[in-house]
Amino acid sequence: MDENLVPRIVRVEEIREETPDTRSLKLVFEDADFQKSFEFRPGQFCLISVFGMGESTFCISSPPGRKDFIEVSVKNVGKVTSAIHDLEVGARLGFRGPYGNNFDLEKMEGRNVVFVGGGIGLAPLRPPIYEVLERRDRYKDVYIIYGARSVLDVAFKQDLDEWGKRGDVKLVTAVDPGGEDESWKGEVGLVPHVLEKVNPPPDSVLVTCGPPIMIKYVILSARKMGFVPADVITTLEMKMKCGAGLCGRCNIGSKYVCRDGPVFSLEEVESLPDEF
Amino acid sequence: MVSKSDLSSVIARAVSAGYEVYAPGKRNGKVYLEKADDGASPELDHVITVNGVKDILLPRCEPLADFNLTDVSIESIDAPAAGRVLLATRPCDAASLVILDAILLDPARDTRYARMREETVVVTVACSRADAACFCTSMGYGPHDETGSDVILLPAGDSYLVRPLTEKGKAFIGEVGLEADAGGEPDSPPQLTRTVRTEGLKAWLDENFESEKWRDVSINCIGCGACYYLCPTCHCFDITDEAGVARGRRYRIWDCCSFADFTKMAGHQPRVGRHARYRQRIMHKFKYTVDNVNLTACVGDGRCIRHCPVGVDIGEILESLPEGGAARRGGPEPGSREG
Amino acid sequence: MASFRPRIVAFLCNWCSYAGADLAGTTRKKYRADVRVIRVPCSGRVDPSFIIKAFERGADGVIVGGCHPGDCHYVSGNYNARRRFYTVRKLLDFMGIDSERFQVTWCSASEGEKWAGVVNDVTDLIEKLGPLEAFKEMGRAVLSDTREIEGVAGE
Amino acid sequence: MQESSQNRLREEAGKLLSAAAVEVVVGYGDGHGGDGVRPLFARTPDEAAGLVWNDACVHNLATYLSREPCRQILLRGGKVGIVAKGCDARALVVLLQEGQIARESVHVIGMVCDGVLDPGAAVSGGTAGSSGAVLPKCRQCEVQTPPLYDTLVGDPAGAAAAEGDPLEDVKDLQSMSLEERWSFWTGHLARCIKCYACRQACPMCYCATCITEKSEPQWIDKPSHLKGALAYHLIRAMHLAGRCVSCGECGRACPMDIPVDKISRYLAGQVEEAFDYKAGMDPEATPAFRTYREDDPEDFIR
Repeated sequence: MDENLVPRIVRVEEIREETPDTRSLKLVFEDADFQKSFEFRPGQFCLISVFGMGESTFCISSPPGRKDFIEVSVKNVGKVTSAIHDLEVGARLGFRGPYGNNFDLEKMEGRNVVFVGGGIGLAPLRPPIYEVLERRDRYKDVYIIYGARSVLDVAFKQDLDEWGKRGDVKLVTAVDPGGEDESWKGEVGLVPHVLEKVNPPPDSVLVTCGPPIMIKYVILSARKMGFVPADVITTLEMKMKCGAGLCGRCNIGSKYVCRDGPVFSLEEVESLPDEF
Repeated sequence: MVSKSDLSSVIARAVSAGYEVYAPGKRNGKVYLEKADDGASPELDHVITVNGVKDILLPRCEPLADFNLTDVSIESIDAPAAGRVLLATRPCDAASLVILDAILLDPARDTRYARMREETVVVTVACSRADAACFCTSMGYGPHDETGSDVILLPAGDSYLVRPLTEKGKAFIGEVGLEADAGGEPDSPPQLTRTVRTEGLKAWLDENFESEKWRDVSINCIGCGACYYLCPTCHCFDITDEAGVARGRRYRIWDCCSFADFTKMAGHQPRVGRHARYRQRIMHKFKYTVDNVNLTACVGDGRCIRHCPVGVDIGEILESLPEGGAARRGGPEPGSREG
Repeated sequence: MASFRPRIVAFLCNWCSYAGADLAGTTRKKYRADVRVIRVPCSGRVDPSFIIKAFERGADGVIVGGCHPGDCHYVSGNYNARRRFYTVRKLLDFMGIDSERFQVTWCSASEGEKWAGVVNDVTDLIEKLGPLEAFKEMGRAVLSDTREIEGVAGE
Repeated sequence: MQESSQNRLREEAGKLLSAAAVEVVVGYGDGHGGDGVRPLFARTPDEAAGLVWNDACVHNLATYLSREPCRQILLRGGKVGIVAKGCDARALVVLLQEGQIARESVHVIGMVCDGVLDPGAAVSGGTAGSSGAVLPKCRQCEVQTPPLYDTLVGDPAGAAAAEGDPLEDVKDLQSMSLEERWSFWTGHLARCIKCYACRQACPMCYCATCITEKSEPQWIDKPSHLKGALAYHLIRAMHLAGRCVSCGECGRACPMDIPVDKISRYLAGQVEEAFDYKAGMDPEATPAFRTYREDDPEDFIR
């Protein structure tokens, strides 16, 4: 835990509007030495403060290898996030973290990896994707299946473009039925259906994040396709305040999402009581 | 030996030795653990204070940092480092600190609590009296239990036998001019009228997250936080900001699973219904904390029973859940400690 | 306390008092400048929470300006509000806060002069009462913390 | 007297439940090992036999109508039986006026009551109506016979109100100086831990989302420092003005013994004096703050 639960100051270096309600912020610690030494693992999260408004939880979505900045993506849903949406470049925020566990990428080595993301849910998948692509030779086939509600809601377009250009990634993008326009060249369909259509081999590791309802149906599809629960990995979200398993609100059963998660395998999730 | 009437001079000596002293004091007919000035004489005849020791070490409203909103800078507010003594606290309250330590100091470390805790001497006055709500013996403690205390004062007639239990305690009694009593026969501890059987409780909780019983046992609960906030082991908190135009402050404040907004996020509420929130309370105390740190988060102080406005009785509820496993007490087994 | 400049918040009805205050300005009436005006659609819009919040955030006085009885743009907003304002004053008094810190005036769009007079009178009055230490003092957090917090309440 | 009322109560509740006229009867049952009483939810005629009626029946059960499980029963069109003293029935009247319950969805078992004991006062020996041990609200009670009921238990003619001024403790405060009142309240509110027992015990506090939970904007600072506590209690008092039926449950529920009920009882008295309105007496009456008179007090207006 950070000393006294007090954040460090970061500066908003760049703002990228991803979709009408989501923006990504590139953040740099004011303390340049700390920035250089700052490390996080893919899957970990942080707490961002807008001073006087409060703190909110975000996954860190930048490449873990980049030492010069960190990035978070923020959907405008509440008090803190709407304050973040009012910010301009140069604004100063508070940062606490990193917290939580991470995707075990070493364990996935030598296997096919299927990333399934929906909407802003691609944000937590970016660090593991970057890491896997950085060490591409250690993995077999890499699939990235990404869906958004509509063309307008497609986030992280730069990344999708880059991944699409690589010959060693099977990228499939989709929008929900009705969300397409004339320019849309990707799939039209719900993410779980698209996953089934792409039909990656069930001995792959599947890593998914998105809206809870999407995760639920991706899991159903994965089971139907023959994936084993230990190989289906997701990241959970609960209301958090401290980030360190102390404040007592993010537990699902005996597990604290901030400390024991946020990354859980389906096998672990199934052992938890249904309260998330 | 120290006579009961001499405890006020112990307060005075502790104050002049630079300690912040907290002792039971009476207000409007009720006894609270509160800051005692030089010259205060502690209440000793009460059963237990309304507030628990967490009111001091995990304060209900603790400033964390000040913000300057103009140039956006933070000034951290450190937890007070001055030594403090909790004087004449009860054995159950002292035991609650062992549970809080297990939860808040390892593996994650609540640095603020840690600092406060390190600088705190716990001087317990063993109980001469128990009321109908007390059930410490059922949780593995007792009216003369030493768990969590640095010094225990055992009633013997009009005096107390002074038993230092830790190095900290020994140093403290030296500073305030008390002498340790190696021998002496304390008064026999009071008999508790209430026993709460917890055999099989943990096993039942392990299997019964989904049970209709949760609705039954929580039916009277009106969803306030009285039992949570008076409980010496409930430790959940919230972090909240206050801001003016140019300056703001961040606080850590008590929070509790009884309130709907405890787990409510923008657009998602994972814990729906009062029964689910009451279940969290029982599960947290009697299962989750046992799973995580191998302790039951209850010391049987009975505050939740005494102060519930609608008569919710955790003892009855615990017995009504399962049939038949004993509570996991904190600290060394009684009598196993030297001193 | 010679340097005390009261901080007064005024909630003014869009249809009358706000226009009255405007008129006081355009006709260059001289009056005390310690009032911060918040325009509301009707004095009936002023929830007692607004008044309490203003005090809590550092106001030393609060004024509500509404239309004269019978003149409400919405027929009876001011009549309904009057009952609430009466009760707020009683409550403040019962809690030990001087109810004179909360003032109500009926002031029409043509009463620029009256508005200026009310502001001057209320400012004098609040100056005499001094700062509302109530909330400010209380901002110094409980327990061991004795730090000043007036910055949170003020500017 | 109490015993015959208790038998009648059990009988009536039993009848309602066996005829399935109501799904549950919210009443009083024995407390901890027979010591005192606490709310009881009787769902079967057998359970109705456990209902009790005595001078320890302080709780205002009307608060349960807006909470689980009664809320759910009422929402799906079911019917709830509720045991109500006069003051509790006044709360039911307000709930009716405010559209929180439908008249036909509650069966009110009205209890003729000659006062309940103050759980805060020494319980030994005192019986209702005879000493200072009754709650202040029971002094000169005007609603010993509830203003609203479907079944009445007890003899209206036999009830005798306790002597004394129900607002005596409030008047003591009024006679203090402003400064004394300030230090009285700050002394008490310094203890407020914001457990919201006062709010939860209050039958009038039925909002699905309380203003304390609203964060955009943050109307009331969340911390329980004095500033946050005072803002909470002031705003709550205004939310209850003209609605409070002076049942005193907020004060009784407070684990820190803050006499919050004095605030609401004082304002109820002021509302009655100025606007000639007493909450919860008549379901047809227009609530004080939903109407006005042209000649309402206005001497405070500039």
